[in-house]
Amino acid sequence: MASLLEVHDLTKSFGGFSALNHIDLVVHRGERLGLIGPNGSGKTTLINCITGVLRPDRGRIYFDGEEITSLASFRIARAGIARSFQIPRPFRSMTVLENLCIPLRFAAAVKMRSTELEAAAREILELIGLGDKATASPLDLTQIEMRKMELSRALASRPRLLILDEVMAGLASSELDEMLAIFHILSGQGITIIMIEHILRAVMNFSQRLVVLDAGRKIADGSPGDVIKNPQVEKAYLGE
Amino acid sequence: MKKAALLILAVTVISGGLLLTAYIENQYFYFSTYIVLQYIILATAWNILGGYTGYVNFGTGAYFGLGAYTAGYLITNFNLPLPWLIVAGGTSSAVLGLAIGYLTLRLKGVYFSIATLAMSIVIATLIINTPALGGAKGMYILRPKEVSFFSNYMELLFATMVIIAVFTVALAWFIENSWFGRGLAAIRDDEVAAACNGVPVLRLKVLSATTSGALMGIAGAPYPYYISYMEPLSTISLDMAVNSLAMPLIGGTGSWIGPVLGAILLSTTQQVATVTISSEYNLLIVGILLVGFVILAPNGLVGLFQSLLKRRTD
Amino acid sequence: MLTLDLFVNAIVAGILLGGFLAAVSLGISIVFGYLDIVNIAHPAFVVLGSYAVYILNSTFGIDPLLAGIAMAAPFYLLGILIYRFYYAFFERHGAESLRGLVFFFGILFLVEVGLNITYGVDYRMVNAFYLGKSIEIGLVGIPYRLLIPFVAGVAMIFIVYLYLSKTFYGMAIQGVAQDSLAARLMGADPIKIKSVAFGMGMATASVAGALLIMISPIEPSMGREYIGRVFAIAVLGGMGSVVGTLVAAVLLGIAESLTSTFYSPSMAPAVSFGILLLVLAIRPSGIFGR
Amino acid sequence: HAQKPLKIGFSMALTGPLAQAGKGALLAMQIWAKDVNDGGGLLGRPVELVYYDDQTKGANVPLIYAKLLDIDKVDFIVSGYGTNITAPAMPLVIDREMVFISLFATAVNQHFNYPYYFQIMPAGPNPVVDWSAGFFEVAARQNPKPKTVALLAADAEFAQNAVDGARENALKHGFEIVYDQSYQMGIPDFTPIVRAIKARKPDIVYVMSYPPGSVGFVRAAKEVRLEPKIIGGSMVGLQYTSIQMNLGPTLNGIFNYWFWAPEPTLNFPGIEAFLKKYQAEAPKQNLDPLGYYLPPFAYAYLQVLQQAIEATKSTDQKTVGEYIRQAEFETVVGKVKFGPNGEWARSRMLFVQLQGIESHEMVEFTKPGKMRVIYPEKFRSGELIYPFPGWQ
Amino acid sequence: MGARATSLKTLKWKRPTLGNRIVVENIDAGYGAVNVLHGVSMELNAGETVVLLGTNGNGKSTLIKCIMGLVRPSRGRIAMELDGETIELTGKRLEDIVNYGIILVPEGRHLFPKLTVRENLLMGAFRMAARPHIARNLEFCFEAFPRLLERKNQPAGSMSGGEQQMLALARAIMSHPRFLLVDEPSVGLAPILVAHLFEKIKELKERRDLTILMAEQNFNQATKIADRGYIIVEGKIAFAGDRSLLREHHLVKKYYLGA
Ligand SMILES: Nc1ncnc2c1ncn2[C@@H]1O[C@H](COP(=O)(O)OP(=O)(O)OP(=O)(O)O)[C@@H](O)[C@H]1O
Ligand SMILES: Nc1ncnc2c1ncn2[C@@H]1O[C@H](COP(=O)(O)OP(=O)(O)OP(=O)(O)O)[C@@H](O)[C@H]1O
Ligand SMILES: [Mg+2]
Ligand SMILES: [Mg+2]
Repeated sequence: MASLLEVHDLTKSFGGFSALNHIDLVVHRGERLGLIGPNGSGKTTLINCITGVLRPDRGRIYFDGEEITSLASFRIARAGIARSFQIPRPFRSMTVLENLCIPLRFAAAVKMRSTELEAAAREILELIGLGDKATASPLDLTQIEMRKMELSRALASRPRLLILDEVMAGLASSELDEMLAIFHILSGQGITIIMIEHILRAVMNFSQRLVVLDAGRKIADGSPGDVIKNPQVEKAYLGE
Repeated sequence: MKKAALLILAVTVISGGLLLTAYIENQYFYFSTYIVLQYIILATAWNILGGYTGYVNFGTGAYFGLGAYTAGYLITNFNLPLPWLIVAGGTSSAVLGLAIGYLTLRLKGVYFSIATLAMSIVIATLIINTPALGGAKGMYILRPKEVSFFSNYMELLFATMVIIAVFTVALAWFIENSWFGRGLAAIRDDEVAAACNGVPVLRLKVLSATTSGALMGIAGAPYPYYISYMEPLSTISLDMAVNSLAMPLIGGTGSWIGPVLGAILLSTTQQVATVTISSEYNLLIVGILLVGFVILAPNGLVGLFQSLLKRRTD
Repeated sequence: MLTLDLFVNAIVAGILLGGFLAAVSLGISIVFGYLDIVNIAHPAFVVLGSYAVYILNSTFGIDPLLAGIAMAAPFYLLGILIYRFYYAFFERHGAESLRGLVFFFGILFLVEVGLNITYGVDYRMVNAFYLGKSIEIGLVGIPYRLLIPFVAGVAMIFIVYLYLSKTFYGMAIQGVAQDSLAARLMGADPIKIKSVAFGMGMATASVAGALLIMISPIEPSMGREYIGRVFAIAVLGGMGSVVGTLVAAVLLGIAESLTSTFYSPSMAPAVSFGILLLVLAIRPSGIFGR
Repeated sequence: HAQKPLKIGFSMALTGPLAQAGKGALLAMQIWAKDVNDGGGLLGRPVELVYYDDQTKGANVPLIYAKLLDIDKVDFIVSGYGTNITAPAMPLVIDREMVFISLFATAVNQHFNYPYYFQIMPAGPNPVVDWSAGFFEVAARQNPKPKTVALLAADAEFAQNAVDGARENALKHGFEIVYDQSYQMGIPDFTPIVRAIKARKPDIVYVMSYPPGSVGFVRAAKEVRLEPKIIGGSMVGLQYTSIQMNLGPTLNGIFNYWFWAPEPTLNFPGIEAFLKKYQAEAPKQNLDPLGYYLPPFAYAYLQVLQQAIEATKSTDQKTVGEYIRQAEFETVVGKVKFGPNGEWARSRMLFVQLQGIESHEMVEFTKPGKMRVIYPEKFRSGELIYPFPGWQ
Repeated sequence: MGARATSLKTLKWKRPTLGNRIVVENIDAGYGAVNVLHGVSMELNAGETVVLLGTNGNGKSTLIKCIMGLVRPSRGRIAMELDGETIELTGKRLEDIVNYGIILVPEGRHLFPKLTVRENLLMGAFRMAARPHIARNLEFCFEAFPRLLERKNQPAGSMSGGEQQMLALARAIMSHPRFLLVDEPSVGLAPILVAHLFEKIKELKERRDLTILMAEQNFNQATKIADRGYIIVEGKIAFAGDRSLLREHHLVKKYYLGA
């Protein structure tokens, strides 16, 4: 498998506190990668660095062979990396549907008429199960619906690499299964997915490989079965 | 369809404006509409950055003043014709818009607003200390004696302002209905999310700031001929900054028509008050008007009309 | 002409002026910094305070500073009234704070017109036995006209700082605009809290008004001269930091004083607002901004 | 039967920064109108003043005059107060060939060269230079002769013009300029500036400032003990009663330009009667209670118009304009004759030294002997106390 | 830490409870024209822990918001019995309800983003009744979530998602609740913390005779401490019963224990 995303020696600190410590990470083309770690271990920070929201202190990031370190976020998005926000960041003045049109037009850069664009957006909403909220304002969504909108919006940029930051938080077990099925379909379409999630069942079901962060360091990287038995991971993440 | 209707509207306004100059002799008409048109341009220009992009600019006076002073300088030193003044005034303010765009667009919210305020004070101070621009003593601008096509120079200025205003409003309409405008709306709502969804945030912001600045400079370019005597403190005034912000807010920031309505309403009232009430009560009226409108039409006049229409159809 | 004597005096004058400017800006710091209410009329209220002080001083001969402090109570109530009005017509409908700006600009006009109609546009000044005198400490001469505003300004900031950081109500004032639902979840009534904060901001206007009229003559529209400055100071200090406000005001005071003494007084505003731009370019959220 | 009124139109600063002066001027003009109408009107027609508040904003001026001329159809126009307000009216005035008498605009006609422009402030044919000529002439006469001058001017139109003239006059009399700076309007404190001036040890301090600045400067100068041989110049505001009452004895020794004072040498015909009417009304409107500064001139510039209309028995602009160009007028501010550029043919700037002020009471300033005219010789009513005795 | 924990445990700060409870009777509620809850009744008795179950969008949060006065029911009533006295909650303002000691940890956290962690916690003790207990509650919070102590001077807005969730809960504890309403306490928390969290809630409850209502999707963890539960389906109570019955219910099996 060829690598799609490579992260070398990524380091980031806030004031005196170091949130990421020399992280190396490779994500292969078409892979389903689970990224876990205790709260505050730096998962979201890592994603922020990859997507250009934060500027890393040191280290390099390559996507599809090209260096993207510190590139403007919109270029990274256009290159094919989409992410959801753990704490949702909707465009508040737009409807849910219009929220999706932005990445369709700007990141996926599809040349379509607005009607076609809207149809494409609607299709994504139906897939995620937000179809009936298409014309609602994001302000009227529940937290969970908001996360689903985040997911839909990420999908709308037609990414090659999709990074999901806890989009399933708060779902009941049956809903998890529906969601996971969708991710498997996406993965089947060739989209590489990094999933950050604290719901172990979902992560185990989904991931081909598991990477664990703790206190800004990578402490494990391997097959889910192995990683989960790793005593360090058990101590830092699983408890029990 | 709608596009065609608007195009016809624009052409009608322009040709109507030109026709008027053949019939109306009364100079008061031209002087007072000049100011209204000037505010239509300024309010619309402000709204491109302030309304569409969400960056509240307190520096209207500086952009306007820079355009006016550029024109004034070119008139007194090179006696350039009006179209060139407009190009030059627009360009210099566009450059200022660009510079401020880069410098301050990393500033958010109030920090941006105050930076623009600071900028306009710095620019006023620099003009005060520049003898070539007349400094604090001011600058006299004599109108050309001869005008072709029009019977009076003021008519020419009026016609020019009609054309600029229509152009400005058309540009605002275009921005609003294009992907540029939608990108700006995304930026206004959430910059980080916009960037992560592929919106070239910095580029659009700078473009928006530049466009807005250029239009304000263009509005300022004919001003030296209107006023004949310019001095920095009254040319770069806070009044202008607040007016150009109050007008879109009163009219409605969401669409191109809002600033136009707000500008017409507010500047007409101010002028009518000037020649009718003409005392302290003048300010009282303007004060009450400002307070009253933001209270009565919380979503601007456009919002008010919309909700009235809705009520009727319901 | 750089002499030690001039230099030291310029610094001292700058610091003194800074204390006064901080007092004038304090209300903005509270109301704009914490409540996100763009009270552009604050300087006009400061002038209103000056008039109140002027009346008390010229009719009863009350010391201007005492008059300013005495008027703080009615100003506090006036503040509460204005906030309630603002709340009823703006905040309640979730209107953006920008619309409030237009509202307060209207209020600014109304205050000016009110003063104009009642007192005319003549310049007003106050008398007190200490005005016009100064103390000499070595090289430094300190006029009481500046010293008293400085001391009063700093004291006022210190009190407000203590209140904001050490009391629950103060903390609630700091938090309420960030998430008013959050405040309610703590059992704090946002309207009440904002009323108190707005009232406080207004009360500082009365004291600042006393300081203003001690320093220079006033007329109804004089507040406009201060709009740019006070917002610049509040922002330079970092929104919602009263200590920052003092530091920023002193910084600008010193910058203007040094420019006036050693370069050109005419460039003083360009220098101080240039500093503001520079600081913002380096620290986009001001000196003490969070 | 009643004649059609003769309308005189103008804009006036009734709000904004110059409103205090503007309102005083308006009152004087209304007194003039009443006087004229009580005397049977002009050419048998009652006069009517048509005016609008320009809010001290030049941008309002063109449209106000357009309204006056095209809608109100006034017979004559005069200017509002100051350069900023006068200049923007000029294109229209010239276009319509109107007679235009202006109230305290500085050197406007230098740019327009319009034959029917006249200006009532007695600055003289070369206003910029003539304004301060007297001050420096007096200074040069003193013994021991002062050697150095400090110039400080506000960053605004009038002061900047004045400082150009002051510079020229200072050099003409052989003074050395050791300090020459401007300050921006609205600064709250002058101590750093005053200290910088003091450090240059000038013999003369010549200040061109507006009212708040004048007060700020005087207070700071007193606190810092800036005590040169001559201090004063062109401080606007020291002539205002409210400021005089506040500063009181602090004013003693200041040598400043003046327009009118209750000195015996300035007892022009009609001035006393005018001031009486003015002072009866002023307190009701919160105006300057004494009104020595601008109001007599606002009365006088209409007197000029009145006398020209009466003499020519005409309302034709050209006829009236030509008459004003050559005639001499007897007004409450003395004899007025205009030169070719519409300014006074000869400067009559007064320089007075404030002397013997003992209290903060208003009566103090109504008595002769407190504002001694030192210059010009023709109106002299006292001697310069030299050097400046120091602050009290 | 261990030593301190035990010393704390001996130090109970209970207050007398005379059958304090909250009763919801037959309410309808919704947003605008959309009705979300249809004739919902439930009760919350002193000292018990009740869990609300149901999949996304069925009205759990809406029910909690109704109790807090954030959503006004269009029908039915909500009342609280406090020390033998009945207090109508319907129509009361949120602030007043909070002052009765009913404290909510809302979905979406609603922290003060620019205040520090410490300041957020202190704000929790804004209501008068909580002030005397600040020191003890603060100690409990820092002991339960040491991360908060580590970061006590960090602005809340820059904390990680999970850390913010801890803070939201801790802040509610600072309010010294009688009734604690928590909307999805475990959202965004790592497994190690989820277990820890429920332990802490349990501990708090035991020490303080706290009454707890929570909406929670982590069925296994929630039922470790819950005494009873309701299942809400499409705005109606589909089932109410105690822990053991809940486990057996077919809806639970379908939603939570499937596969
Ligand atoms: N702007 C900031 N300033 C200071 N500290 C920060 C900032 N942003 C993040 N941190 C800290 O960095 C650490 C890593 O945060 P991050 O959001 O990456 O965690 P995470 O692994 O995503 O956790 P969670 O699972 O809770 O979402 C946290 O301890 C957080 O408090
Ligand atoms: N502010 C609102 N305006 C309009 N509709 C709303 C609003 N809040 C919630 N809803 C709708 O009400 C319904 C019930 O929402 P509620 O938040 O009570 O569900 P929930 O059971 O808590 O689900 P979740 O598991 O998503 O938290 C949903 O369909 C939601 O879309
Ligand atoms: Mg995270
Ligand atoms: Mg919910």
